[in-house]
Amino acid sequence: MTSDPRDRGGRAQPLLRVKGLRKHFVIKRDLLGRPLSRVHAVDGIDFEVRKGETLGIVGESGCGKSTTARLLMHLLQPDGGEVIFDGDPVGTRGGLSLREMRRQMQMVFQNSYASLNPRMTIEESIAFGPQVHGVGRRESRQRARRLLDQVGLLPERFAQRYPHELSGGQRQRINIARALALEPRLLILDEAVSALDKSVEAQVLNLLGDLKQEYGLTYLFISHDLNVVRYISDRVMVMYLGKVAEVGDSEALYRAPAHPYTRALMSAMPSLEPGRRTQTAPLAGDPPNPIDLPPGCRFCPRCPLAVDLCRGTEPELAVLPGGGHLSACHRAAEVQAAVSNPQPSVEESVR
Amino acid sequence: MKSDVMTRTAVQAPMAAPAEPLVEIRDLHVHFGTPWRQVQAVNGVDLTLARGEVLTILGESGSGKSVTLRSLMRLLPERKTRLTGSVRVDGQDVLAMSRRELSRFRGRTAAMIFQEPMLAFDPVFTVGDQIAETVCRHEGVSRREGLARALELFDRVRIPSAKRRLANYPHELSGGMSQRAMIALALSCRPKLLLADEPTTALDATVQIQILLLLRELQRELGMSVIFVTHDMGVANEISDRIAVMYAGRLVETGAVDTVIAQPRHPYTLGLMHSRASGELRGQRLSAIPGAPPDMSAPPPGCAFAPRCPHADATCTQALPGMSELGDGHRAACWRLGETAS
Amino acid sequence: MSTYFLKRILYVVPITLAVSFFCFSLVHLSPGDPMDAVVSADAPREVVAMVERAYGFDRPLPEQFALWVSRALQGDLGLSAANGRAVTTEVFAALKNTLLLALAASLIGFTLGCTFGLLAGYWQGSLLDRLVTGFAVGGVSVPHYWLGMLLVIVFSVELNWLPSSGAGPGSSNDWAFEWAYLRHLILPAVTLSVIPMGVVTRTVRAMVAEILAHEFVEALRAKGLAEKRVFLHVVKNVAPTALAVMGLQLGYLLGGSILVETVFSWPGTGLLLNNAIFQRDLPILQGTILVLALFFVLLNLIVDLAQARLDPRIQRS
Amino acid sequence: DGQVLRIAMTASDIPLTTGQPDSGFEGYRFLGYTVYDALINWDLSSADEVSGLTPGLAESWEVDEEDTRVWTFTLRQGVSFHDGSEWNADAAIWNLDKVYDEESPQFDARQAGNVRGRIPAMDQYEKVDDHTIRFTTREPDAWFPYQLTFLLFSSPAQWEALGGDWDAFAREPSGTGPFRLTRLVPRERAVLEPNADYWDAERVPRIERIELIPMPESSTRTSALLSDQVDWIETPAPDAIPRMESRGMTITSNPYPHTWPYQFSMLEGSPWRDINVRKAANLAVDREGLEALLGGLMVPAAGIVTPDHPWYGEPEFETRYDPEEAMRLLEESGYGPDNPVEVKVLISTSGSGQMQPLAMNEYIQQNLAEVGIALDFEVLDWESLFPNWRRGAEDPSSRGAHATNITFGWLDPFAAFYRFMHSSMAPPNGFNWGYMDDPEYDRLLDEARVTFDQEAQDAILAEFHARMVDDAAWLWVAHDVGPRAMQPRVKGFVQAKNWFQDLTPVYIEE
Amino acid sequence: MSLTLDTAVSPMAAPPAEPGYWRSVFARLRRDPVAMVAGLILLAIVLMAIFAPWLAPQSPYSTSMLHRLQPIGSPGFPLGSDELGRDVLSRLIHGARLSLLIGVMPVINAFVIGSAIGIVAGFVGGRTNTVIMRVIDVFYAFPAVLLAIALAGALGAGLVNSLFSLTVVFIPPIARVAESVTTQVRSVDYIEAARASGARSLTIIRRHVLGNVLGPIFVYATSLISVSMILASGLSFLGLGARPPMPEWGLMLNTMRDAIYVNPWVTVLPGMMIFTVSICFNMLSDGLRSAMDVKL
Ligand SMILES: Nc1ncnc2c1ncn2[C@@H]1O[C@H](COP(=O)(O)OP(=O)(O)OP(=O)(O)O)[C@@H](O)[C@H]1O
Ligand SMILES: Nc1ncnc2c1ncn2[C@@H]1O[C@H](COP(=O)(O)OP(=O)(O)OP(=O)(O)O)[C@@H](O)[C@H]1O
Ligand SMILES: [Mg+2]
Ligand SMILES: [Mg+2]
Repeated sequence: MTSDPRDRGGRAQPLLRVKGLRKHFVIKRDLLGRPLSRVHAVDGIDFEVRKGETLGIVGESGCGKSTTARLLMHLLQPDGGEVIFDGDPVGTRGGLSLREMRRQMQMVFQNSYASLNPRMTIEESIAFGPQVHGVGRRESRQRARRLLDQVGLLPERFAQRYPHELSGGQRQRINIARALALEPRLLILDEAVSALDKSVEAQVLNLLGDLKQEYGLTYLFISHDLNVVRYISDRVMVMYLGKVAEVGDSEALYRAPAHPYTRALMSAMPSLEPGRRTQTAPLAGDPPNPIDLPPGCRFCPRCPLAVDLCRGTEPELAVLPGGGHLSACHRAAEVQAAVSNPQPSVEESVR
Repeated sequence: MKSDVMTRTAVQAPMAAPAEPLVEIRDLHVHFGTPWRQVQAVNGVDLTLARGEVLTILGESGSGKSVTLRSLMRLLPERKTRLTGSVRVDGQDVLAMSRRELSRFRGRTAAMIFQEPMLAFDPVFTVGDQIAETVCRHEGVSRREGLARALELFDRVRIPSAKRRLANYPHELSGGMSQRAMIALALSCRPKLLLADEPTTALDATVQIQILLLLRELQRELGMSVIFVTHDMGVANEISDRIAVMYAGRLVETGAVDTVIAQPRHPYTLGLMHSRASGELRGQRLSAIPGAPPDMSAPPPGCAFAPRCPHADATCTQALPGMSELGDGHRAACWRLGETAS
Repeated sequence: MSTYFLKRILYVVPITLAVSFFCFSLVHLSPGDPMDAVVSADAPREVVAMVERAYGFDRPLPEQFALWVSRALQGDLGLSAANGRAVTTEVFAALKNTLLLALAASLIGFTLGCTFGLLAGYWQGSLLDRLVTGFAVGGVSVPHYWLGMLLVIVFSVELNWLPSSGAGPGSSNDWAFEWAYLRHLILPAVTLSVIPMGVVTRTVRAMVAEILAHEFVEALRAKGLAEKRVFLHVVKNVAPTALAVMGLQLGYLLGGSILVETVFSWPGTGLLLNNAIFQRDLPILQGTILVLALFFVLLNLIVDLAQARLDPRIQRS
Repeated sequence: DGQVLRIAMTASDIPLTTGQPDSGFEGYRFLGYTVYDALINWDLSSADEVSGLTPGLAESWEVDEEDTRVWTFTLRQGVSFHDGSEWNADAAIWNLDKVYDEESPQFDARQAGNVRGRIPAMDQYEKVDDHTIRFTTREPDAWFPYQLTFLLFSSPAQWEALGGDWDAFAREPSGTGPFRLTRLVPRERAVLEPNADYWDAERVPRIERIELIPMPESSTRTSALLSDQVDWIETPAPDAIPRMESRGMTITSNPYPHTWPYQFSMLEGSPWRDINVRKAANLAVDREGLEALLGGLMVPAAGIVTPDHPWYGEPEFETRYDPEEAMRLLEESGYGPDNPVEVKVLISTSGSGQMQPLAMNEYIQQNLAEVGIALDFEVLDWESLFPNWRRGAEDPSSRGAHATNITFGWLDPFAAFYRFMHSSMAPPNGFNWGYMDDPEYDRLLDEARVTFDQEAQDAILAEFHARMVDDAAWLWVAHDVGPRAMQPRVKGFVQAKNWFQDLTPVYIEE
Repeated sequence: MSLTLDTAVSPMAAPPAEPGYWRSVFARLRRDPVAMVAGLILLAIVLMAIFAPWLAPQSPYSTSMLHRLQPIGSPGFPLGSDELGRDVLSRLIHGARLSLLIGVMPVINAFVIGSAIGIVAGFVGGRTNTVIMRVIDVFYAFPAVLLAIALAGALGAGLVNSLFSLTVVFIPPIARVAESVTTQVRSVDYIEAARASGARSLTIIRRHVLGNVLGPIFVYATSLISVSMILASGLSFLGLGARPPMPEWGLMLNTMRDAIYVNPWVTVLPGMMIFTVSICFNMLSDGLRSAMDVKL
């Protein structure tokens, strides 16, 4: 792995730093067009992505994962907050221009089909980005073919095909190739493997691993599959209702979750051990709507450990002792301690 | 918990092997003819299901799981579907049923839960009405009684403030809630067989587990047989007694859930087990199954998995392997079973 | 009442204003002198000037507009240039007849259209479907004024069964549901019904086909419902859209009957408009278009509200 | 009810019913002279003789010999309006105020607009006593009586009773005519019933009811007649006449004061300035052939008026079909096969009273081409052609045409000759479209206008007309015959040689 | 990076390469017999219009008073003659030019203008969209026929006015469809992906939006041609479009109305032509729609 000439602050400087990022969608207006209710899709989140790492983001549906990704790409205009890319603020005067930022940060979408223009050949789709940034036609096509090769598709056979002529796994490779065509440093993968079959998912995960090594990429990996996130990520961030619930080193976080929500999420994974079955559900009810948020901790209505403090005061994301592990829970320590014991919710099967 | 007796029946069912299985599928073939192409979705499936047993059909997308399931109720579009073989449920020949018999059978003997509960409800009727209507249909009761039953069922599937929810339209329910309602609907006439087509795939992890637990509990209570379709091994492990693995329209391996998960024998099942990403494998390459499943409009002549199989040889690409008994009801269809024994 | 309803109703206000403005300016787009209609071309100039004063055509345009709008608000749309009668009376007398014709045509068109559409959609791909589809395409493709002529040739000229013009033996003021009057209504109504028949058939058929492809239909069958009951579900799903289409069609019939009314001399707004155009009777032209457009706006409103009522998804979300 | 006569008019609406009808002469025909009377009426009783004037609401009139601008009219006594009020000089003056006095409460711009243009001579009017009124004209004008036929009298009492509202009056009008209007549905129907107390007992209607229905489309009228929705239609489509006849319908026709000509431009550069060309054109048209083409529904024209008319005179030039003579005349003027006369004519596609303009013009085009006159048509719509009439040949809207083809009706010398032929009538004053300027014409017309003796006046007009025909002043083509078609059971109708017709003798035979 | 085993592609995985999208649509269209027949008839009529002077046995203007109103099958007048003795066959053939022109042109104009408006509104979204679409809504307050007649009536008779009126009539519906299709396409991931690659709006519209949006708008527009044909001829029928003596089907229908009692079946012919063209356009449009609708 060579060191990237675009690297500015060295390894110590996070590649991406997000501060107080916020997006509220107005979903209902009154007769005069004033907002009546809003979805607090992303409600002030802070995190950073270090150079060369893979940061996993997990959370239930609607917790704001995709919104976060789209805000980072500036596909949505944030309502507040700062995005700093390798030391440069993005989109502000004197900072990194959107265009330049987009060269360095790219995204792969969940729906492999919808994210390819059905009227463009694979080659054209991949070459489009470089062309936009001024690379000549011929050269961008060559680059496209090289990338096709790199994602494991024979250029001769695939370059001239249309998206509908490919399988889901193949299309997702094309999407990855397209994202790589601009030689980004950070790749956001928004549920990039969720729609794939397990057997194909493994192929793509391997590919991602290879590419990361080859190009020294940094990944922001969004998924709701805890197993996959655990497999691929160095660090994991758990989101709940537009907020960060917990961030930490992947292993540490899985071993000793410090937020009751993370814990619940983990015990909700179906057991894969033969003969062991989950006996009680860790959480009741559906994930709530991020529209009318309760005061205090937004998890407390579903939280088994909630106390009055939780209902009254919203917990801050705080570093836990030991460093590197942050949790937004008043009772983080207790939670961590509780998990050290064997999981109570899984028991020997009756069989 | 209703009674221990029920629980025990369910648990003992697969071993006791009563005289007649509830479901018996023999050599089922399903072909679709569209103007553009011919799809051979299911190619000779044999399957038995004992009363009170929970079977999971596991397989990749397009392997024919849903089609097999729908064949059990003859729900496939009549005009373009060719169904051959035999399907017997509760002693009745499903493929030979008249329209009348079929509609008595559906919903009463066998009921179904769908993957996208939101889409499986008629958007312009309240959920209560849709349940009541089924009860009315099969039990000839009035709408009032039907609604009363619906209320009972809503309580049973633990929908909070059930009475109010009955008057809701489907789009007003959340994903988990509507799947519960769907289950209530399926159970409304106490079916003997419950068919569930990936009922939890669209749901969040925390909700999925609730639904799985609910299904498990209800199955035990009512002593139903369940056929459950999924591609998630974990879900299969949570719910089923037995697993049947499907690949390209055929069953490739079946057996008790523990056996298949612990000692899979078919190379495809093996591949699936080993390609799963998990924390332990962090930093290592996954041993993924190469390639993609075959195109069902032109399936290969021999073993459909041969092109992706690390053990495949000439035989595999030429002839179709039959099911071999591996003991204890564990069976697999492969020429090279010798190589896959651990 | 939900905000949706309120919003939808309030939205009518700006539309109405815009429509009136359009109507007024439309008329002043037109070349030629509104006076042409009032005095004959051989009239001496002092007579022209005298009549011009009497009609107010001599005032500046903005003043005319202000006057027109303020009077229109009081239900006074001015006087016909051709015959000096109040435009409002003229238009509403004609509107009554047009409504009668449009309703009769809708009755025929919608009944057939819904029946055909439901049958064809339900048995998609069958022979019946192909027949009905062909018929419906014919319905939307036929120049109805020509069809009217054709019907006149067959039923009036050749067979002499039905009258070819007019509203009935007395006048439309005496209109009654008696054979003597109904006879006059048959040909124009049938002619006019062909288009809504075609449109409704096609829409309903497409809707039914679409609904049938929904998963919930499979779910209904999986519940063991009788086909009759499944059909009922389909109908209820189709209803909101079908209703909207029919409402719009009724509006189109009201505004679009001019050709048919001309062919059959049916004393409705179409004929009124046609005469107004050729006599360059601008006040009538203005008034008729305004009233028809406002009627259409109102109809749209009713349709939208009804649709919202019928479709729980609109109203409650 | 058998005695109902349903008439399909060509108007698109019921003509104004307040007294001074619109919709041209058809308006006067059906809602003028039926419900109302003028001081002087048309005598419509004969089918053979040219219709003349007859006393109406005035018993007699005379012109002051000293000052020929002053006319004294003695009003008929014992006449009452339909509402029972009395006809007298006050009523007459009230009606004159209605159209001439913009300050009077009963002034009605619409009626004024319809009638004032028709009485150009009128200057002042006054009541002499209860049964006498006096008019003063602007200039001496012997044709004043003709003009007064257009001034109809409505009931002041009825207007008062209806709150002084002409709209209300239109729905319940009251005149002195042989019919009373009993029902009006605008645009659809007007119902007339007999006025049993009509002052002229001979003209008390025989029919019980007349329903007037506007039907502007000729095919609609035809089918309405054939399907027995109406008993009588005005101007049936000529092509459909055989079909009607085969179904037993009665077709009536009679030439009437209506002429279908080419009116020539006499401006510099117009070939028509050459009398040989004018004569050649008149000799080239095969009028009999045209008559056949129109199914007999025209009579050949040899001048503005028909040869049986007292104003026809004795021209030397015979307007006949003689292509050889035409060619000879043209040759004389230096034209020939290689050098045809090229003229441009304004024609319309249709229009009130225009008969079948396209067919007829094309026929004429062929005829004239045969002798060496090449016609080029400028086809306008009626709405453009008609206003052009008053603008004249010089106006840009004439597009440099050398002739215009507008038919017209004539009832009096002013309408027949003066407005076209007198040099003072050049645009924009009158309809001398082609700027005809012949001192002799002017002299004769001026003289006729002040000759108050009818026979002497007719003689001058005859001289004028003969001179004009000798001059081949225009291209005379046809006179219309005003075809009407009716059910065989309609009896008693006498089609006068006039625009107006008397409906009183008509009845239905059961 | 080397190709590892797991990324190798099974030979079966990819279907054989197919030609471009439009070619595949056309291929499907060709397999639709109804649409093909309709297309062929239209082609024939278009050719007839183009080669009218060579095909027509007589001049459409030459009148012959001796041969007025001949019935169908008369010698020299295979389809009869009209009230001025003009050959109806020749007029029908020549009429195809004008009738097709006034029927198709407004839709083409409206397609260009309406698509531009709709695509801009849809792509830009927000307030611009609201303003544009509200203005369009005003036009929606008029039934199409009424709007066409009102405009043509107010402007006065004539071809240009009728073309203009119909164009105005068809712009709002096309703009609406364009707007809704664009709005849909705009939120599809591949547009987001294009934006994410830093492309400017114009580039995105040109490379990504147009190709995906014009197809549906085009299909919609073809379905309007049939309406336009009927309306345009209807205006002529009312006397608001083509002027005599032009050969135009609607106008012929009008002028021959008087002959309905003489030879009814000749008067029916021009309407037959309008009907044929209109129904063919409809069927072609239906065929095109289903050919494009097939899930890829
Ligand atoms: N354009 C939008 N307008 C209104 N609400 C939106 C919009 N986009 C997203 N939302 C809402 O914002 C919340 C967060 O959405 P987001 O897509 O980020 O969730 P997610 O975590 O990606 O969920 P999933 O797992 O379902 O993809 C959701 O409640 C969603 O309904
Ligand atoms: N109605 C149908 N018409 C034509 N082909 C069909 C139809 N239904 C299913 N198929 C085809 O049959 C094959 C098997 O489909 P099936 O739905 O059983 O797959 P599955 O295993 O349920 O997949 P998934 O996990 O994606 O639901 C697929 O190739 C599918 O395209
Ligand atoms: Mg998401
Ligand atoms: Mg499936």
